Amino acid sequence: MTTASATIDKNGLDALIKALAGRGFRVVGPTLRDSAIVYDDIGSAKDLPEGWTDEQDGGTYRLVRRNDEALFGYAVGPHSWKKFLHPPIQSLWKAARSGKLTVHVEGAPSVPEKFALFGVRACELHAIAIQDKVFLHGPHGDPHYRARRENAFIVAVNCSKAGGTCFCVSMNTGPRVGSGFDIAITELADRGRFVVEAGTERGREVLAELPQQQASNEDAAAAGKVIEKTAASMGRHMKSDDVHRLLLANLEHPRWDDVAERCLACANCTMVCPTCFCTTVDESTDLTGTESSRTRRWDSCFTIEFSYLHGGTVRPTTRSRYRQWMTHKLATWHDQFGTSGCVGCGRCITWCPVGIDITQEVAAIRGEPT
Amino acid sequence: MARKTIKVDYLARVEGEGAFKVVVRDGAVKQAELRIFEPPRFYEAFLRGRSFMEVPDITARICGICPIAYMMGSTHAIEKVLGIKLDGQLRELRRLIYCGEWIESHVLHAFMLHAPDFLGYDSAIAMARDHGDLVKKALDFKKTGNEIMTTVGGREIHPINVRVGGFYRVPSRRELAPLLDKLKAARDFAVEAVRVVSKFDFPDCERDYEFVALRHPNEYPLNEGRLVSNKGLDIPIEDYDETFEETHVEHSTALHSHIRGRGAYFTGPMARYSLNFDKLTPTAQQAAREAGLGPTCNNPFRSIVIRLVEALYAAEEAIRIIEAYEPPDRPFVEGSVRAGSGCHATEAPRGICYHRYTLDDTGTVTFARIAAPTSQNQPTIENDLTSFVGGWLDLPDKELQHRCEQAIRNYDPCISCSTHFLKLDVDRG
Amino acid sequence: MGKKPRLAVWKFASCDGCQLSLLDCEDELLAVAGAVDIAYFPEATRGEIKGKYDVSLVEGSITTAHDAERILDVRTRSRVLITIGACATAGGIQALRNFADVKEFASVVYAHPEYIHTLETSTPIAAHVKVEYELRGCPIDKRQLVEVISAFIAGRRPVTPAHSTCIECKLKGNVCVMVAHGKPCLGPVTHAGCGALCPSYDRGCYGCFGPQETPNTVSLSRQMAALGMSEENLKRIYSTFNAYSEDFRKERERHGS
Amino acid sequence: MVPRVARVRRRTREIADVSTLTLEMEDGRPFRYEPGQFNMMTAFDVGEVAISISGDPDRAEDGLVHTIREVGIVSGAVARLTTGEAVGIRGPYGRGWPVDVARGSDVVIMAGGLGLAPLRPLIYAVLNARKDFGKVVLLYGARNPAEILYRAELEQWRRRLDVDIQVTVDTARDDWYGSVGVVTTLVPRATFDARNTIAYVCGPEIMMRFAAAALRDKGIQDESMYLSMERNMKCGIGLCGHCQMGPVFVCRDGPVFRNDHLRPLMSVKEL
Ligand SMILES: Cc1cc2nc3c(=O)[nH]c(=O)nc-3n(C[C@H](O)[C@H](O)[C@H](O)COP(=O)(O)OP(=O)(O)OC[C@H]3O[C@@H](n4cnc5c(N)ncnc54)[C@H](O)[C@@H]3O)c2cc1C
Ligand code: SF4
Ligand code: SF4
Ligand code: SF4
Repeated sequence: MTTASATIDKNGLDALIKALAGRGFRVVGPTLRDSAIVYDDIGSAKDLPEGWTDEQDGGTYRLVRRNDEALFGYAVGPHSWKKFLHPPIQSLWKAARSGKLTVHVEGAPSVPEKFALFGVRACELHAIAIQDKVFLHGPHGDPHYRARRENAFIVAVNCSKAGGTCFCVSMNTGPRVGSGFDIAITELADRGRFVVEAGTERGREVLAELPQQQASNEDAAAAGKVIEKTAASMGRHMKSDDVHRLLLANLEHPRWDDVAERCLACANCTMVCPTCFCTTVDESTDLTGTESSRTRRWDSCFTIEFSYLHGGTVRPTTRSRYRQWMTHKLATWHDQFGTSGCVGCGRCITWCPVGIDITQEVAAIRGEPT
Repeated sequence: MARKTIKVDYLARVEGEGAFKVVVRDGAVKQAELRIFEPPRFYEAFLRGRSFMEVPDITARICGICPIAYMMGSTHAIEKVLGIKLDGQLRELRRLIYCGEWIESHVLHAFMLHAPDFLGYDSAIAMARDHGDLVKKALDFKKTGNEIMTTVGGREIHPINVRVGGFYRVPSRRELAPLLDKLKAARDFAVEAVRVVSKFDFPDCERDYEFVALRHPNEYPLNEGRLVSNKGLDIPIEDYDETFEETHVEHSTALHSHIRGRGAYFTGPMARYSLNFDKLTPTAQQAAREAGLGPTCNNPFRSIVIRLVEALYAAEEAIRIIEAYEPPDRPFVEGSVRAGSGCHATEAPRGICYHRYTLDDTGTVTFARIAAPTSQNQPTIENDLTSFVGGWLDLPDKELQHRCEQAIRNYDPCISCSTHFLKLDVDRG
Repeated sequence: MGKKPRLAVWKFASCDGCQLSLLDCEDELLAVAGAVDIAYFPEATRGEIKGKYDVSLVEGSITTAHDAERILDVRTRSRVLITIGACATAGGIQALRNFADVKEFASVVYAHPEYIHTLETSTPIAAHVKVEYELRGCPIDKRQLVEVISAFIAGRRPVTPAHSTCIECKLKGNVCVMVAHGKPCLGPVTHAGCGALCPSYDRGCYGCFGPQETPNTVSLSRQMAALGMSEENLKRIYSTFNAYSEDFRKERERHGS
Repeated sequence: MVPRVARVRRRTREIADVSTLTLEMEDGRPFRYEPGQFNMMTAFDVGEVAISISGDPDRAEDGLVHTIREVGIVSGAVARLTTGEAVGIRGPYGRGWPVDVARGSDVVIMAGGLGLAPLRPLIYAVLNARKDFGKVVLLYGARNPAEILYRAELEQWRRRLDVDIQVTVDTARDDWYGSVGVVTTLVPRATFDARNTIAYVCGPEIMMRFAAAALRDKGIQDESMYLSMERNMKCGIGLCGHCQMGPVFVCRDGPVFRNDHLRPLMSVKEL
């Protein structure tokens, strides 16, 4: 559902952030930190990375100045929104013990923070939709995810620049935002304006409060152009239509050995991936033996413990662990959740310390020259 | 007469491992030896061939109790080679992190190691059963020192944020701010702590020491100053090697230092205090006076009071630095790598810690020398003990041993930097 | 729970930092002392309970013949022996002697090397006796120390994962210093535990927790070389506090002797 | 994700390192489940592990029954719980043994070692409705006579005469009069109508591989065989990712799988 669009300027954008904060949302969005664009609390449009962009490639990310004042002129960075909706550490329950026989267990409350996710890209909307399938649509849901997710307000942004490792076009996930947002923004950097549209009723309500103008046909056309240009400049490509069959038919391909020689089994790819959802649990106890608790923490299929069974681990080699990761993302995810587990955001390529590139690995297995 | 060696228990609550041997002949103490067994670790040897950038991280590992001292000594010495001199907020941040270490180390020694002696407990933990509130507050004080180190340095033991030229990352005002309230509470406790320990039962004892410490025109010395003594010494740090000499004695893996041609000297809190009383903050001076200390102090048994006066000073100094803090524009200053030799001394909690390095034109260390405070003090400790033990010879061995232990603890001998257990050997001939 | 377990703390060649970590647990120290009998801990108490201990924390490496004997005694007196820190677990920085001539080392430091009695090598505790559990780090992380003690009391497995430091770094939300700043970092091959400290302070990890469970140092070195690290510095970066751990030792050797 | 509290009503030592706990839910209500399902059991302070339910599904009011081998810290803590102690229960989870598919057919049940525990609810279910099934064969292999689980019950069943019970051990001393050899050696001798048989197999993975092969040799199709898998599990409900085996989550899609689905997965090394 979209409505006739309007345009707002930077003040309007600032008003949007404040309107959301005023509605009790914790507004989180792109901001500069440690020479990267991360997702963190933002209080006003000033906190956005004005005039910055990024250069990304396998294993490298550099911020560079743009020659304009664009607020959204960069691709996705090291963080994804899962850090808010599916946080790295989640308390599950506490148990109080009095004596040996009495234990009282109390579930961690799912009092959710109300997040307004500001600046969500098309691939990221897809990633959120994928995590929804995992955490909401299976036989057992995750109450903590549900609470945060149901409250979240989403301000999406159409990408005006493809990153060096982006391949959403190949994965049919972008760069145009389709659905799943409350408000969508397209930045017309050269005109200092943003074309905005509402995707939901509450989005419409919020937009109505902002100082705005009717979008001219010209602005609307320019917004379309921005997206087209982005689509035409993807940093990476991957033929994805047959990848399920391709990978599952090549589980013993020599390329897995080749990648194992390079892969550090460091798990960065899984940590940065917006769809990776695996977790483990930690038991903790106090020194007096009266309280214990269980906490959930992001885990990765690259660790030895991940597949540990008494007497040994199912995937002792990096070869089998990398294969698990990649085949899960691109193939078995379809079997499990009816969708790809990869949205083509390119994070795993950029943030792999040694630049292992999922698109190249697929190409190599396909037998294409890499 | 047959040789009779009385072996007494281990000495605990000193950091490091050593033993104490007393040779008695004809009812008089002939010799007292502080034996340091800490296995040699050969830092000065394996520092050769390392890059200057690695030195602070490596030297930190000389001692887990005062890593900052080794990091400060080595960074400053190397900076002299590279032509770096820090000023402004970077210099202040270095003082701040050192204040953290002083607090941690002094409070650890005063309350965890030393106070139990005066109050008649085996340990601070045992002491906590009767003096719970005091121990808890002391732990909080110590923790505040540690928190300075973790905030500025990343962690309390072997901080990771100190580098040649400054820091890897400087804290924001927001990161330092939470320390202020804690430091203010710590300062208030420190005033009380000085008062509490000043009431301990101290033997009368006046020793004639040559105190050696750094002295700086504008501040209580931490990282900078000239080497001065109460007997006329006043030299730049560069003259250290000419003025002091280290000898190697058979009974110890720590080297012994002397002032050339003069003999033993004494460095550490008592020396610093006696040579720099005028540079303490008014609150610290007043706390010292109320504790019955003059501007100098020659009674080693009172060193515990001085440590806490210094901890009080460090808390106030930290407050001052944090209140005035503005993050510098860059976390470190880059120097130019060149061949050369540089030395420096700083005031570790236990006294002067001297470093000298020679680098080649690639910044590789070709020579390293480090003089830890405990080895500088060892001859003085032995002299003192020789004198004390003489008066205690009639005591039963168990009592004698306990006295010796307590006396040794006056010096807070961090034996791991030179060198743990102190085994007492009394050879009564 | 019955009788309180008896804890002993032992020191071999080391800087005292790891056992000091226990005294640095200001918030938990009294609770620890309530939960266990601190039966032997010379750095903190002159009280000593003789006999056997339920758990011994051992700091330091074996560098003298005397210590090689002493560790055997510690073992026979301990039900569970936990090594704490890089010295006890990998030989420590002093294990650099294992790649050098100790006599020459002694002559550099001491005027009378003949007074110095030391072994040619600095070796981890596990090279001498059976070790139930190893706590990594130079120094250990005090939260991990409390975790190990709490886990021991509760009879559970301590949560001290052996995966890469990168996972902790990402859990924290750090920006990768290698990818975003081009700084060489040992995080990908280093055992977790410190909470990714160095990268949180804008520097690369230098590996003070030793190798992770499946370190691929060869691939990482290749990348660090691409970032401009010289062979000499590659050798140095593996030659610190865990230089004598098998994985780092081998990688060290690949970069010249 | 939050366990319910149950209490140990009875603990029976089965064999050296295996105990059976009978539990009572704190709310007093019977715990209903399907044969082959499992629970996530928490030993408070220690941790949580996946454990199959080993009781009689038709007698849930008699308590919730689990049989546990002490292999490590958590399983050890669970197995050593004593009467009255609290234990955390999440479940029942997973897809268990399909019983209905075997009505009207012969039933072959093959168990190796502790694999008999997850199969016991199935055995009860079949015996409780004995006339619905054709021949019922139980082939059971243990490492040695001392390792034979549920010995008394096996004797009881043997006396019923309407089940064929064969037990073998890998190794034995002279005082063992039964058969010696791995469990697959029992297959050729067992009598059932291979074209109309449903087989249920549980045991170590390697045992199940050989068992399936032996049953296939005997003419049973993979489509008629069900195996129960084990994988590392942290949640039991398809959220933690640990139990993946290619396209399946063992906790959610299994642990019991029909072998025509499972075999291709089992044949990939380190999947
Ligand atoms: C569906 C299912 C049903 C099971 N039913 C039973 C049963 O009825 N009786 C029984 O005794 N055992 C059963 N197991 C195996 C039992 O879960 C393991 O023996 C137990 O997890 C070992 O944990 P530990 O901590 O004692 O051992 P450790 O070897 O110390 O294991 C460490 C951790 O690895 C994981 N792990 C290790 N082995 C296994 C395993 N085989 N399966 C899953 N996770 C494992 C656990 O998270 C465990 O806490 C079952 C496993 C599964 C998956
Ligand atoms: S697999 Fe890589 S490209 Fe795909 S969604 Fe995950 S991080 Fe992005
Ligand atoms: S693919 Fe890259 S990021 Fe992922 S585990 Fe391997 S080395 Fe680490
Ligand atoms: S990041 Fe690496 S070097 Fe730094 S503290 Fe952690 S393990 Fe040690």
